[in-house]
Amino acid sequence: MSETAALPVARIYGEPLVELPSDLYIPPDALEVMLEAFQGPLDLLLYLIRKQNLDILDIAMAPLTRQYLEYVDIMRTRNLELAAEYLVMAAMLMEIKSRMLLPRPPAVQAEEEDPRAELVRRLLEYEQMKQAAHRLDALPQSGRDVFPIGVFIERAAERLPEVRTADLVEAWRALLYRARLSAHHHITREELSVRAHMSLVLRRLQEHRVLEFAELFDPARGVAVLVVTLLALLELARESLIDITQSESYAPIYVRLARPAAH
Amino acid sequence: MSDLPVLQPTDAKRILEGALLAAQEPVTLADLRRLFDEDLGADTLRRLLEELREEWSERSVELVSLASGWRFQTRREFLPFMERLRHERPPRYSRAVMETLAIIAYRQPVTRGDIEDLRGVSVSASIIQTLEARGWIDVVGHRETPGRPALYATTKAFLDDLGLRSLEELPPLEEIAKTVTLEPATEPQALPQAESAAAPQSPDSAPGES
Amino acid sequence: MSDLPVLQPTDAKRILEGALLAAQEPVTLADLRRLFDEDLGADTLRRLLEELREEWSERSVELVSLASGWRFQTRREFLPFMERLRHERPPRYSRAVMETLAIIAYRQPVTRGDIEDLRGVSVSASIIQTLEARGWIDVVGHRETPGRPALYATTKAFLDDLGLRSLEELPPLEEIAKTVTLEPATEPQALPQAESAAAPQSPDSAPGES
Repeated sequence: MSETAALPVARIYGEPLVELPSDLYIPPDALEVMLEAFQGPLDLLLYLIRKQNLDILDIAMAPLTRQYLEYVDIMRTRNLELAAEYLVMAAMLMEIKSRMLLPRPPAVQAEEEDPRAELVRRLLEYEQMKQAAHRLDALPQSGRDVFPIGVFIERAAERLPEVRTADLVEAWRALLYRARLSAHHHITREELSVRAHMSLVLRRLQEHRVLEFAELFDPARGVAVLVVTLLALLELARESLIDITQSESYAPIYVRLARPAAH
Repeated sequence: MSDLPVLQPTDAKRILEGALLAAQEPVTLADLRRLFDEDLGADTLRRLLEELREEWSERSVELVSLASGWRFQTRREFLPFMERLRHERPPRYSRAVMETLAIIAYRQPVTRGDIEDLRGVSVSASIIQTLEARGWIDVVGHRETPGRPALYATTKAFLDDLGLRSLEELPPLEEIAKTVTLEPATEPQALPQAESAAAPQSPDSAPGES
Repeated sequence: MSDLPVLQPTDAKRILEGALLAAQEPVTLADLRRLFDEDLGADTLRRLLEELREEWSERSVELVSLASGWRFQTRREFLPFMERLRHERPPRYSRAVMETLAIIAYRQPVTRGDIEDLRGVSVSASIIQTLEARGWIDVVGHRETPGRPALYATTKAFLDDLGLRSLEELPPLEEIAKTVTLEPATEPQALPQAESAAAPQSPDSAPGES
C-alpha cells in the first residue's frame, strides 16, 4: 500500500483508504466454490485483510466489518448453507467495532486491552497453522509423491491380505479424487441398499431360474425392505437384467434372468 | 532433478528399474514402453531388461519374466533371511485390487466395463481373479448387451471377512467425498481467490511433462 | 549396476538390501540385526546402511532413514514416471484435513475442541476418521474435563510417510507477527509460541510497510 499510488478516497480513523474495496464482487457462479474455498470465518477475515495488505496488528475494524457483513449477506440472500460460525464472528466484529467507537479517557485507554487483541491473536494463530498446513502438504508424501518399495516375496504358502472397511474408504477416496466423479457425490445409502438388493435378486434368480413376483418379497422384513426390493426389481428391469412377464391380467407375474437360454 | 541428472537415454535402464521395483504386480512390456517419451523399440526394451536382469543376478532380489510381465522378487535362497523378519507386515492388496473391490461393493452389480469406466483404466483379468479366488465377489448375472458381460457383486463371505452384517454398514460415500479436495492441486497462495475460483484451471494440467 | 563390485548373495550388504527391498514398511535397526546369525555391531550395521545408501544415490529409488527405521522408496523426482505407469494422480487431502493435521502435529496433544477453537469452525468426524484411517493420528489420552475429550497426537507412521525422523524435523512454524515494528524481534527459532505471535498490538505501526 504505497502512498504514491493514489489519493485516499476516504479516511477512516485517520487511516487513508486508498481504494474502495474491489474484491467483494464475486461472480455468482463462483459463490459456492468460494464458500467451499474458505475454511471458515477466520479464513475469510484473513483473506479480506491480506487482500488489502492491511496490517494484521492494526485492523481497521469498520471497513473490515462492513466487508465481512456484505459477504455474509450475499451468502444468506443466495440461501447458501451458512455455518453458524460465520454469524458468531459477525457478532464479534460488531462488538469490537462498537467498543472502539466508544470514547474512553486516556488513562483508561492505556490500561484497557485493545478490544481487537483476542481477534488478532486468533487470526495470527490460525494463519500460522494455515501456513504450516501448506508446508506439510509440500513435503514429499508417501503414496502421493514417493512410493515405498516392497518387492514380491517368493514364499511357499501365501498369507492372504487383510482388508478393513477403512481400506475401502481409502480406495474410494482415491477414485473420487482422481476421476472427480461429480455424478457420484450423490450416491446415498439408500441407493446402495437398492444395489445390494439387486445383487440379492440376481442371486436368487440364478438358483431358481424363474420365480413368481411375490416370492421375491419377504413381508416379514418390513416395509422398507419391500420398497427397496421393488426398487431393485425396477432398476434390474430398466437395466434389462431381468424379464418380468405376465400372460394376462391378474395372472401370476414371473421374474427371470434376461434371456437365460442364451447361455 | 537434483540427484537424477536429466535422464539420458542411457538412464532408461534406471527408469525401468525404478518402475519395476515400485510396481506391486508384474508389468507388461506395453506398460514399460509407456514410460518413455520417444518410442523405445520392443527389441531395445527387451535388451535393457536382459541387462538389468544380469546386473541383479548376484543379489538377493532377482528380475524375472512371467506370463503377465516382468517383476522383481526375492530369490528363493533368500527366503530363510526373510523369514527372520517375517512377523513383519501382513500382505496387502494393490491399489488396483482395492479400488476394484470398492467399486463392486458400492456399485454392484457391475460389469468389468463399469469398473473400467470408474477407474479410468483397464482392469486386468488377474484383479478380478484375485477377488474371485478370495471368495469375495462372484458373478450374479449377465448384462444383455453385446458380449453379455458378467455382472459382479460382493458375497456374504466378503461381509463376514470385513465384519459387516450388511452392505448398509459400509461407510457412506458422502462422508468420504468431504475429505477429498476436488480442486486441482493449488499453489500455496492460490486460494482463496475469487478469480481463480471463478475460472478454474484445467484440472488435468500435468505436473511434469507428459 | 555395472560399476558395483560383484558381491556374493551371502554378503551382509546384499542381505540388508534384499530385506529392505522386500519390506515395504520401514525396518528398525533391531530387526535388521536379527537377519544375521552372529551379532553385527550397531556401528557396522549403520556403516553398511550408509554404504548402501551411497550405492543407490544415482538411481530412481533411494534408501531413506525414517522415524521407524530404514526403507527403500522412489525418489520424488521419479514421480512423473510413476504417474505414467499408474495412469493416475494420487489423491490430495482437502485443506480442512491438512489444517487439522497441522494443528495436531504442531500443538499435540490436542482435543477436537482445541482444533475447532483454532480453526474457528467445527471439525467433522470424517476429517478425524480420515487421518486415523491413514494411521497418521491416534488417541493418546483424554483430557480430564467434562466429557473427557480424546487427545490426539501424530504417529510414527505420519513421520514415516512425510519422510521425517522426528517431530523436530517438521518445517518450522513461520513467525507470522514479523510485520510488527515495535516489538523486538522474537527468537528466530521460537517454536509453537502462540503468545509471542499474538502479543503486541501496535496502534501506530506504519501501514506503509507491506
